[in-house]
Amino acid sequence: MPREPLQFESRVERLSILDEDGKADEELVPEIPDDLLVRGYRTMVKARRFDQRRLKLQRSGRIGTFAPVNGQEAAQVGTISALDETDWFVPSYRETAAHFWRGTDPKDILLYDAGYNEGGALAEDSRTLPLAVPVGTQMLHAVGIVHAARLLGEEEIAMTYFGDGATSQGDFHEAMNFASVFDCPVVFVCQNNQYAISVPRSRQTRSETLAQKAIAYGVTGIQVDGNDIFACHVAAREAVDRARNESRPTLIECVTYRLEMHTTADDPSRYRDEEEVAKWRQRDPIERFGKWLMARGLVDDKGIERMEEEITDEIQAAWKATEARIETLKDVGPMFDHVFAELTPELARQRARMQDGHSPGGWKDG
Amino acid sequence: MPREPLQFESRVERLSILDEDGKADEELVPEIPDDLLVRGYRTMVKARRFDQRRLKLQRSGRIGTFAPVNGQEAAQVGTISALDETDWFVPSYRETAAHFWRGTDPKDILLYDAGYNEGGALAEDSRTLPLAVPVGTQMLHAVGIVHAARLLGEEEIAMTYFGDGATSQGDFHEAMNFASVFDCPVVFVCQNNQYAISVPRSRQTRSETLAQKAIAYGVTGIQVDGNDIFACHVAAREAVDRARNESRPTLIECVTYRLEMHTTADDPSRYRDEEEVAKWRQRDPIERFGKWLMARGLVDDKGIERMEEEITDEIQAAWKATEARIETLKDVGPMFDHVFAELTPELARQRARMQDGHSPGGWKDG
Amino acid sequence: MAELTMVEAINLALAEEMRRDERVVILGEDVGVDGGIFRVTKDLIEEFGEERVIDTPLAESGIMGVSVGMAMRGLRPVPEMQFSGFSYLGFHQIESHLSRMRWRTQGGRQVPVVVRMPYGAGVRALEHHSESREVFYTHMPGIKLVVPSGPRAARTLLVAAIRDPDPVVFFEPKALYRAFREEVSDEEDEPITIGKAMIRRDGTDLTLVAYGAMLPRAMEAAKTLADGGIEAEVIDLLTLSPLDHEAIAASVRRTGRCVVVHEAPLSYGPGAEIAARVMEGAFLKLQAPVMRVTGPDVNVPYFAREQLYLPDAERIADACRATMNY
Amino acid sequence: MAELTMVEAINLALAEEMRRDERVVILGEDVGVDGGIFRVTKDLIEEFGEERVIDTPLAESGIMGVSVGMAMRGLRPVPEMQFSGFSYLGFHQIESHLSRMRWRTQGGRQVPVVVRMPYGAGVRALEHHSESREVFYTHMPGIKLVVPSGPRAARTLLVAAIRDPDPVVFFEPKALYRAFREEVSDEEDEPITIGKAMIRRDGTDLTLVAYGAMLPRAMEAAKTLADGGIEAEVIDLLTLSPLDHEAIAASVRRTGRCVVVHEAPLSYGPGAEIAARVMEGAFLKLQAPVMRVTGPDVNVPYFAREQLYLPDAERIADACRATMNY
Ligand SMILES: Cc1ncc(C[n+]2csc(CCOP(=O)(O)OP(=O)(O)O)c2C)c(N)n1
Ligand SMILES: Cc1ncc(C[n+]2csc(CCOP(=O)(O)OP(=O)(O)O)c2C)c(N)n1
Ligand SMILES: [Mg+2]
Ligand SMILES: [Mg+2]
Repeated sequence: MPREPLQFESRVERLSILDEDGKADEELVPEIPDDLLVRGYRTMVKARRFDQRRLKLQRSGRIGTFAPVNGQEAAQVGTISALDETDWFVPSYRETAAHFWRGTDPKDILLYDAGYNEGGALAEDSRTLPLAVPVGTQMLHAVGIVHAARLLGEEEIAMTYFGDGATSQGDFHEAMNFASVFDCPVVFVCQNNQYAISVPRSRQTRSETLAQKAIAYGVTGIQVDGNDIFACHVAAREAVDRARNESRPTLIECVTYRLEMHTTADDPSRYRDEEEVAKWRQRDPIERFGKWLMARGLVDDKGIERMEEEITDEIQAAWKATEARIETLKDVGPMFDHVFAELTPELARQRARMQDGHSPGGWKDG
Repeated sequence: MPREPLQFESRVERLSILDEDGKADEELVPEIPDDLLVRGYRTMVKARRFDQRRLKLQRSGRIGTFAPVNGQEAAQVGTISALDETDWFVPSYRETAAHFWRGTDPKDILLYDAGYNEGGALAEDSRTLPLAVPVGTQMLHAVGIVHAARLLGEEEIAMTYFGDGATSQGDFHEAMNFASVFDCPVVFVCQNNQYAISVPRSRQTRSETLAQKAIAYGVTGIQVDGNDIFACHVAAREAVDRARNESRPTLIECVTYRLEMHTTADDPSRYRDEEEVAKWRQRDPIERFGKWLMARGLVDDKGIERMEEEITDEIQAAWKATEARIETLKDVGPMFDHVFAELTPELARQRARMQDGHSPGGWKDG
Repeated sequence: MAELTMVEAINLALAEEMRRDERVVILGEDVGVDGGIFRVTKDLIEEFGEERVIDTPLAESGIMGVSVGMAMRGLRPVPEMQFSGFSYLGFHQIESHLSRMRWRTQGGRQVPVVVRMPYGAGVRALEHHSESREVFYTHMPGIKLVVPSGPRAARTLLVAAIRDPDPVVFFEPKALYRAFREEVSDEEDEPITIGKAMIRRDGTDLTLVAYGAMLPRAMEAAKTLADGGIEAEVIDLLTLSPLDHEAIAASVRRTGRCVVVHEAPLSYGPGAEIAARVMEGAFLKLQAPVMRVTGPDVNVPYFAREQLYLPDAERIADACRATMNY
Repeated sequence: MAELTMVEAINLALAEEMRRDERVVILGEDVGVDGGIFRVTKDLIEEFGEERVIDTPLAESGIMGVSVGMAMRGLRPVPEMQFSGFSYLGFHQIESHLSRMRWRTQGGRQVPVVVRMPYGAGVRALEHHSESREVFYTHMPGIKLVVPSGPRAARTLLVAAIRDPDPVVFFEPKALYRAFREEVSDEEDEPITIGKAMIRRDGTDLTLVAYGAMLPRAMEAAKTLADGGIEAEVIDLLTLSPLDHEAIAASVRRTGRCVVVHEAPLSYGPGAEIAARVMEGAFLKLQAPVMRVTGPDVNVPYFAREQLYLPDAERIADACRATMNY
């Protein structure tokens, strides 16, 4: 046959389970123990409250800029909760909700936000990676990590997060390709929140969906309602199973929305109108999950009130502790820490000079 | 519906017209004037003979390393011949046959091969770009060129060439995405010659085809028998029409084979066996096209003999001219030419010092 | 004319050049509808349309590669790298193509691209947003690199860069974006050309070399020093590549002493070249080794410590006094 | 032990370290089945298998990014960039992650990656294959950069680099790959450590600093000079970052004169830092400004003129004589 359709795997599905009113297609709701369901909800609420508090701290100059998660809590908690503790979490910079699920201490985040490198400290045995600021560059690390783990005889998988804008970067392409060629168990979670700062999804790429980009690599892709914690979780579980059983990557597109500014330095009114935002507020991931939990009797108004109070206290305590810590961190010296495993003689010389109030350069007489 | 297949354009075709025995599906053979058919054939033969001559020149130290086209003549001539002269040819480093079709002078190629920057000189009004050595990086230039042309009110399209290996580079991804987002009339011609130096296509990427990578960008993709000049030409014409009429890009995968070494520095016996090569020799693009032309009465043995003689003479004359030119190019000065539009005072100083036999540095007394 | 901030002055230069020359186009992340995250390209899309003020996908290599192509087809693209710390994703397009296309084609292709990028610390930003790695571009043959030190210089240098037939990397000291205003007059009044340094303060005792966001700090140090009886001549480099080493050396031949200031790390930093050139051009007059007042050999720390990292007037004055006392 | 070429010495070091330490893996384009386009990784895939000698897709950023990930999971990857001129496609992974991961995580993550890359001119190669841009990496905090000058140094430096807990960029002077053989003894015999320069020839009149492929040329120049009665002390840097400036300055304090050689372009090149450090460390003993013998500020011309571009023994000797006569 001289002209025929090429044969290749091109099926990509879309999944949604929990609708905007909190009604679920119960057949598809995954089996999750009640306490985990509530923990998921609490994590989402905590992430949102944390942002609200941080916004105030930022506006009053106590911390610097940060990227709010508001609106994307389901996409994060739904997916990360499919991961084991021994698996790897490879975030970008907006994954506060996922961080909280993984146990990242709010104190560390606040210290980082306040401009101290010490806030980025990671325990050697933690399986969380630091924030990655250069967009799209961290997915390759996830690939390297699991590939290394396999060579070391360990079965670990990695889940890596990035935005719609990040899919335009060459590194996204290289990471997907490496993961597929090397059969790496990586779950690529794209939080398509419709914007890369001011650039809307429609101007970022012309493919009808982001999920279909998986086809370019012979990888399984799936699109989910990213404000639907169940759809996110089911897709993530399937991806985790595929990773563990077949050692194959998956690309999950979570269709969601950033309800707040890109970062505190951004004014979204310059590029989108309130109407659009209002439409998406209707689809709030926390509200709909809350309704479902209420209907199931897993939370009630009083319980939520108590939860909110606990969270407020927890965040307040974290900030107090951070403030106290900051008082101890005024020296110029730590700037030189951890550049290398051991300070080189030249760095030691520069540090000494700066500690004496001089510039790091300068000479020594002959 | 909670779980459904996503809708997007995923059809990619495969096209072949002229088989290994020189038999064509005549219904699909494109309309091409006889003289152009013969010109195409002659270009293919000339490219192959040129390589053979260059190989000798290289082995005897007269020129440096180069990348033979042997085996890929149909993929190049079939596609480039769909382009108008006012369109842009954006090559990588192996497109000798396409260059010859476009009128590049063998003397320039030989001068370049002999290690002289002067061989890379381009006329300001030519619409051919220079060789691009860093794999995968030139496609973005094609996108920029046609996008600029449109802003200037001109309808120009660009055809850019690259290999299977190049599809792994981030720049390929970014170029495809930009071309699609900006509706750029670019024809992306991937010569899948099965190897990136020693790395076989199967280890370069896991997608079943390279053509399907177009889906990631909402771009039309097509795969053709790359040793079949008609299939290559038809696909290229369709792509050119799409570019001109719809201002949309196309990705063409030409499935072909590099019959020779990667470059003269390479020894392919290290990574592939003769059997495989022999199998592909059966599919030689020149032979099958020659058979078809013969059967049509467009060439005959005597005509081919004459053609071969002409080509030999032409190449010989080009080399003689190149040798003569080289004699005139011994100075250190040209190294400083064209770094900037005007030589900076510092570069003028450095040139003067080097012309006097000194190092470019050095001081001036105070 | 009005008193403008540097952001406004750059915006003005862009608008003027776009009006003057249809071939000038802007492209980058958030440069259009948003007007740039620092508002440098504010309102330009309204005046010039989205064909000439192009919001691109998020891909630095793409932006640089497309700019190279556009320039070869006759435009004068002014791409923005949102921060110099992200220009490395497009580094190979700059090194392998932008810097060499004219040379590779023996003049057959021109690539008059001006790559704008904010650099430097001091605005309480995140990691990668405070870099000062001008050497990556000054050590690249075929690239010119300029750094304005105030609104007026920004305006005239940018105009010169856009009119230059060759690629220019335009480093914008983001700490100065809104730090002060200056009367921005017609470009004719400002004789700044690429490749020329300017003496910003006359002095006889010592030559103080700075540029970008360090210039105001050097000026401040000079004032302090003057109170102590030391008259520093302050040179504003403006262009780092090609370097106006003769202007520096000429000054040092008069003063006999030299201190160089930059926020880039010390080792293999721009100060090394300046020191080497001063030694070459003023050796017999040099009373003390050239002192470099720079960032240390570490990345810019997160913002709580960035001011500790940055050279300040005090450290500069300290270095000048040490040089005087050598 | 045998007389080895530099290619063989590097191959030996890789094999030995892979035998010694299971965590050492190699990855890159054509490093496996092909054994590397320069045969540096020859036969390693046979001994260590394709799990530890990994042929990757053609993507430098991918190779670097995956290496960073592998290192964080406890391996010691030795990625190869096929030529330093292509490392720019992975530049942002090196700058933004490899060089900073330890620092960013306050020691929580280690990235002991050795990035091997052939650099330099002299093998009649195509454009981008003859680069010498070590400054891009020496000016990067968190990165060490070493350059061997012969088979023996290559072996011991590579062993040291692989055992180093931090990222090392390993520049291989490809012009020396097969230029000469050396007896390569057990590493214990070779006291080369990262960060230390070596005196390759004693001398009293002048200090000649070189590294990599320029070292043999500097030695040749020293021999010529000796015939004319000038005794040059030749220092082989071996490590460019961190620079052993004290060793250089100590020598110059004895000789009073210094000439630096490199093939990188002059401006903002490595010689600038060396000159600045010499001035700082030996100012009062300096009899002449430090002279830099380097490539000019252009890209390496295509190979017919590459030897004209490169510093040779004659130009080096010429510079030394000028320095003596200052
Ligand atoms: C390489 C790089 N370029 C530019 C930026 C500046 N920047 C930060 S976030 C962002 C948009 C990212 O969009 P997306 O990937 O959709 O993620 P989102 O912020 O929406 O979560 C940009 C342009 C950056 N951090 N890194
Ligand atoms: C960025 C970059 N990396 C590595 C190389 C070295 N190199 C030259 S050609 C080549 C393989 C290219 O394979 P492919 O794209 O399939 O094209 P082909 O040579 O088969 O035509 C490699 C790795 C290069 N030139 N550029
Ligand atoms: Mg987004
Ligand atoms: Mg190929």
